[in-house]
Amino acid sequence: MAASANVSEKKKIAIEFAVTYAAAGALALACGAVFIVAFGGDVLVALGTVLRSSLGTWGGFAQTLNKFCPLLLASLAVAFGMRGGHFNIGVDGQIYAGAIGMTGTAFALEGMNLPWPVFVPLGLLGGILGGWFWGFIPGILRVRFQVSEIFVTVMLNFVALYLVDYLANGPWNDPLAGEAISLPIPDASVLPQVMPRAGAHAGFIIALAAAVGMYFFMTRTIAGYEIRAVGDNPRAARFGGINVARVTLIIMPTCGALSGLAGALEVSGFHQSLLLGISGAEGAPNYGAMAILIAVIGRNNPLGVTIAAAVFAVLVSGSDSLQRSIGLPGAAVFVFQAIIVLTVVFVQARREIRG
Amino acid sequence: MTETAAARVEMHDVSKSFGQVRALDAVDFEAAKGEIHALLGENGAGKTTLMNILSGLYRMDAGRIAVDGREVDIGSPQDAIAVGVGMVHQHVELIGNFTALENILLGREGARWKLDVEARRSSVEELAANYGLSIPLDEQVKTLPAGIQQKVEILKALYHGADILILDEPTTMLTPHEVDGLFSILKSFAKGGLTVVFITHKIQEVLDNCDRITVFRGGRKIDTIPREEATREILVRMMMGERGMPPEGERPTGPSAAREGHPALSVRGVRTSAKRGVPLRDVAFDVPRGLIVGMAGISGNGQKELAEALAGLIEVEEGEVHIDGEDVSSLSVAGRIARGMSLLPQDRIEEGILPGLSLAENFVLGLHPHIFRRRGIFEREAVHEMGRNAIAEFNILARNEHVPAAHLSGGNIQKTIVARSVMLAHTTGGKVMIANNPTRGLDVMAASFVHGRLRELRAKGAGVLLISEDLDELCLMSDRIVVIYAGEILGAFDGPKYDIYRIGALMAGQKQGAGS
Amino acid sequence: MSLLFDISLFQLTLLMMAPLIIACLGETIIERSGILNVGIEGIVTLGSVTGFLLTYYSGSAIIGCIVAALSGSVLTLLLAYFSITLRANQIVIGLGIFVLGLGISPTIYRLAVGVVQSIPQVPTLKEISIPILGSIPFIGEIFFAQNGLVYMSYFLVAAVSFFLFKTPLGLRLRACGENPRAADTVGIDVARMRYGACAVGGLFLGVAGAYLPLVISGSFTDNIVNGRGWLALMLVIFGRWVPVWSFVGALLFAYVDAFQFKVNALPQYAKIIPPQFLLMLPYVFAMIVLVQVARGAESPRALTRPYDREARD
Amino acid sequence: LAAKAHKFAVILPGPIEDADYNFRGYEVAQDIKKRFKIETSYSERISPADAERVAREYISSGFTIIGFHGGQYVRLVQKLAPKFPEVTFVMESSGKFKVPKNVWNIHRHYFQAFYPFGVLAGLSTKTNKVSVIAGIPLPDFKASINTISDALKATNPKAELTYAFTGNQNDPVKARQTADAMIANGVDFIINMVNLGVYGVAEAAKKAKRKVLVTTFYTDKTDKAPKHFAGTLIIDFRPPYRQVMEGILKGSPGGYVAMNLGNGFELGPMSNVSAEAVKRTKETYEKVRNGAIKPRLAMKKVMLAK
Ligand SMILES: Nc1ncnc2c1ncn2[C@@H]1O[C@H](COP(=O)(O)OP(=O)(O)OP(=O)(O)O)[C@@H](O)[C@H]1O
Ligand SMILES: Nc1ncnc2c1ncn2[C@@H]1O[C@H](COP(=O)(O)OP(=O)(O)OP(=O)(O)O)[C@@H](O)[C@H]1O
Ligand SMILES: [Mg+2]
Ligand SMILES: [Mg+2]
Repeated sequence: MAASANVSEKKKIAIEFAVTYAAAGALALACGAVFIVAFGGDVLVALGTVLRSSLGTWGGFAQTLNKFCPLLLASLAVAFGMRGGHFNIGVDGQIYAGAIGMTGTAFALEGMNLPWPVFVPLGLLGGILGGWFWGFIPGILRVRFQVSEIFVTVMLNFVALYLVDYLANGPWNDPLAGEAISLPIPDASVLPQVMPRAGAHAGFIIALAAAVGMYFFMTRTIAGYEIRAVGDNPRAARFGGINVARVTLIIMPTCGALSGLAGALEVSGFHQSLLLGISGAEGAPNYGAMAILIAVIGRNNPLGVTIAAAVFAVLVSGSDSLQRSIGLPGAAVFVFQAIIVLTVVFVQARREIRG
Repeated sequence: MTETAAARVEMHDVSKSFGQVRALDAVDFEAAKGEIHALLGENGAGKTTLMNILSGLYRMDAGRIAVDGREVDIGSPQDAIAVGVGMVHQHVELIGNFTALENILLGREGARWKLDVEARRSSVEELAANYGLSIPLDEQVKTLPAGIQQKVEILKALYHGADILILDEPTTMLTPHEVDGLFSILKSFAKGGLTVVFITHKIQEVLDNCDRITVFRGGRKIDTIPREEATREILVRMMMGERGMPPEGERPTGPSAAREGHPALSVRGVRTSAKRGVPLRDVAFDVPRGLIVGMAGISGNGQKELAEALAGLIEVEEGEVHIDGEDVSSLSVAGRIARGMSLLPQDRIEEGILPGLSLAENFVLGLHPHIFRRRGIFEREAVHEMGRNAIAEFNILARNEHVPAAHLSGGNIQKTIVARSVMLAHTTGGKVMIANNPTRGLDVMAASFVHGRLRELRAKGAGVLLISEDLDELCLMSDRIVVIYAGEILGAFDGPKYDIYRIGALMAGQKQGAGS
Repeated sequence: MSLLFDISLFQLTLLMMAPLIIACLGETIIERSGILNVGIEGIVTLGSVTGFLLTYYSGSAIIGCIVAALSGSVLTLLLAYFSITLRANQIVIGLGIFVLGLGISPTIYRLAVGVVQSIPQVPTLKEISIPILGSIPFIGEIFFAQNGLVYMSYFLVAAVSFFLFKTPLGLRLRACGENPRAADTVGIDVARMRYGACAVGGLFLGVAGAYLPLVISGSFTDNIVNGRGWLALMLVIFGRWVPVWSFVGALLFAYVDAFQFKVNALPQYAKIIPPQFLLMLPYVFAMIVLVQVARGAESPRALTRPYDREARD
Repeated sequence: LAAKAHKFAVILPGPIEDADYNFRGYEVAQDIKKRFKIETSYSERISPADAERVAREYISSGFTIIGFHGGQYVRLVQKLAPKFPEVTFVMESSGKFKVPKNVWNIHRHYFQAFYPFGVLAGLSTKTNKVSVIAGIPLPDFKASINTISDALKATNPKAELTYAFTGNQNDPVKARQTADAMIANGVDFIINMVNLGVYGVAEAAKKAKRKVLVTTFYTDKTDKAPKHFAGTLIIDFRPPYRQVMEGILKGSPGGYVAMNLGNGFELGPMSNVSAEAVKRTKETYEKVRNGAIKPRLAMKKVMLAK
């Protein structure tokens, strides 16, 4: 009885969800269209290129998948933290730490002639450890000194950035480039491509697996339950016998590990070297900020986050084509993205207020 | 008080729904100048909702309100204050890191540009002295015990010049002595021409102090009767309808019923640090198996610290805690739970529930290391089934086991944490139950149900430590009563019959009345 | 010793402290009312572009600052509308505003200036030596021979402290950030207080943005804010939502930053320490200090929580 | 002119309104359009993470020549080129090395171009303290600091060279802080290797109590601080790209272009310095250009002349 009631309730929620986002999408498109017209562009041409450049060609689709991979992992990292009551603004730093871990492992094992099925996982593990460590610092500081993880993660972003700057310009620098970029990692540490001609690497599969893994971990394991309990009300969790400090020391490093994996995959699958700008260009919203948006819009739920990350991947990879199709200035593309986020939130909030 | 007395406040045909829930259904209510008017009803009957409408916190869906015969539109607390309505809320609405004085002055600071708390101090002190409400004005409110916080709320309402004063269950946190004090204050208000509306679950208070009584059931008004026509039986029948009186539980038998063997709980010379709240000073007592030991004391005398020290939540500096003969002093909370201890926390919202998690997931908090067959796996079906059973067994008003716990009413949240600790006791062998004010805010029926469950645990041989500020409840339930004062056990009394006055004297710290 | 104490080091400290503390004060006002504004970086960027352009076109830095303040306020009010009226998630909205500010500022600049080979420039603000105080040796040179906005930042620290802790309105504002229902029940209009806080706090954010082109570089460039908005947000936490402590934090941070640049420019150290490690220093230092002094700082309790009178929380 | 209709696109890392590095890249697109009468396009603010996608998009919409404005794209070009043999890729690098057949490599000789500034600084400093400000310690900058130090020592043995990295090429605030610190250390001639950071450096010079001179690069910014700019290293990407275009039109799908003094790098106007300094700097420029002086190439580390 109750179970069937629950099923129909879930259906209702799903419909509600779909209606909200359909309405939000429509309004966002309308606002975006107004914006495009204001810049003297043709709306249909613009939207056509957004879709074509992100989904309509194999190359575009592959690049959207490549974008989806770090976005999803980074958003999972944020969602995981929020579920446990931690606000992780340090995704960028953790991505960099993961990229460093991957690159460092690849260089360290370079001479050993490892086959790729051994080398790639080892490299990714290096990245995961790098990110793990970058998450461990805020975790331990929060447990031992009650220092806000928001503060620490932001500070560590700056530190990680300079660390990459140091490595990419210093010990690992590729002298031919004349830029902040490392030598390429050995071929055997490069993640296999799933669409070699179109250029999609296998990272998105790993990211999807991580989403599924997180879903099961959160809902089907006692550790996941304890994390949710601590995130919901740490005091009550303590009264229920949960060791809050220990759980906290799982949460932040796990966030870091997920982001670190994102960074490692960016190196192993995409750039094949360490460079500044892995997590977004100067003066542009980077993965960290987008990951928080995605996590909240996806309600910190792995499924919701996966969908939201996919939509964002399309949006991000499609929208900068507006520069080329209708001559929007590069920065105006961010305005377009912001308008879409704000209209989605607008519709969602209006419905909730009324509902 | 007669029907012809001038109606100070009238509410007509007031309706209010929250989503699907119809909280009030065309209710009329009317209170006169100079009276103390009691509102009575089960948990969730709509009392708070009605008064929240009057005080501007909720907007009614339909209905009319008149003050002094003139229709008013109350759209915000500001409007309510303007017509003289002041309310002391069920859950205190204070600002934790402001001082008591700042809380009282807030919104009526008496200056435009420069805040001068000192200039107003004397008028607040005078007001406090007039009504016998002694409050440490310069303490941060969050450091004050709940009872004192409630007094701050009352003083705040008075300071804001309310002449229609609404109190929503103000006595749940007060000692009998303070309750008497409060009612004498309220009576003097009424004499001075104020209107007092008073919500409570304690029928005796109603009979002792109020002029008229309005009873609600399921969002409808049943009737308003003058005190002279009311008896306990009549009021309960009005509240419960055809369901009749709650069953009279068996009375305690006294310490003779204690079972053989180690005491269930043995507390030996426990001391805690002042950094953790009220320091405990050499607290020592036993809770034998098969007994309910009541702990009497005015709130804020170390009960909370003791409960937490026993559960392993705060560090014990000296002394030992034994469960069934085993020293558990160095064990974690989880370790003590595994050895049969079950704690029912005092603050259901802050310490009790996981508001965003489902009701079912709330029931298993603490049990979760013990109930699953496969290591590390959270078996959702089992959790849901437990949830369904608990909702039925403990009579919890909730749509199903999937709703977030936050959506439950206060009373039902209380039932949820009672259910959890009882289930925990059953799961882990149930050696010791520490119940901190388990029936706070529950209606008569629900309270009697909780009492039944505690007695059942006793019958099964568990030791129950019942901490309560309600002396009536303690006398009704305990085989033995120990009294705590300023972190120290001042005396112990064996039941089943108790001398309330001697206990009361000890609760106030007067040692000469020490008992057996 | 002269490495750690010299006049130019302290002068530079104050120069760099000012925009941080001005933004931090604005954010403090906003957060004290219960709204978390993570869009600060975007809002500050908007302030710097409008402040610069209006100064350039009008020739008056005062007009520039006023317009920057207003533009900061407008963008913050957009955040307020979403967080207060629509009760949307403040973090999402803040990030949306961040992206919007980051995008709209260079777009405005592009529309106003176009793609040119030589960018517009304004004269930076002059130092004003305060009579008498300015002639005190050492102290005077450091504190009282600065540009007008630095003096304004001293004044604002005092003014905001006074406002928050010594006025009835400040008490009410803090009440809204701690427990809005409690404030509501004594007749305080929570939404109005929060809108007010955003409007006023936004003025500060705009001015902090204008500071950068008007004092530091004389021109607007794309990356001029470069994370300083986030730093101001961190200083609010660092100062535990108390202006004076944030001021100390801003001074410390700016000092370590200036020190680091000084060391960076000295040949004897450049050989030993890679510059990136020096550049990290202020951030690492801030973390260490926070561990030592600001343990368990508590934010306003209602921060990020929308207030809905009829909802149970 | 062309048998085949070419389309040219260039990918830029930053905003084209910077009147600096990215503007110079944007100019290339404009120039090629005018000169070769073919369709051109540009994309600004493209981070390394997005460059591959944008390039593929251009390719799929029929662009035949894709330029990448910046060394960070070097590896990307080498990865993409074999996959799209029908397309010509143009990259900017710091070396001469083996590239796929369809890649044009523009080898930028920053280290040569900065050499004359060592002479200018050596003859203009009064305090004998000269500094270089750069943002990120890129190999090209390290190499350039090395050649500047050689030139400085050769010109004015008493002069001492220092340098600092601000961490960001385009942050005027950090640049200002660094320049202020240098000036406080006694420096009166700053050779500038930050892009938009330069405005912070110029302001620091304006505020200094002593006369401080500054150089710039990429575009001439003398009018922004007429009393403080000493000279400009004009860096213009149009000439090397023209060469590339001509090569392509002649039928070579790949090749090598040395971008050096006289070809893309040029000594701009000098001001606020003595006539002697101007003369000697110009002479040095000529000598470097015609190979009479061969500045040393050391990119890995800053190794100042003893
Ligand atoms: N803020 C709210 N949101 C949703 N529903 C509410 C809210 N407040 C009250 N209700 C609904 O109104 C009904 C009446 O609640 P109310 O608080 O008035 O009961 P009460 O009579 O005060 O009970 P108690 O004695 O436990 O305090 C509840 O059953 C609940 O369904
Ligand atoms: N935020 C909410 N959303 C939905 N329903 C709610 C919410 N808050 C309360 N309710 C509903 O309100 C009812 C109870 O409200 P309320 O807390 O006033 O009850 P109560 O019995 O008066 O509690 P107490 O015993 O503390 O007085 C519940 O049945 C619950 O379904
Ligand atoms: Mg109630
Ligand atoms: Mg209630």
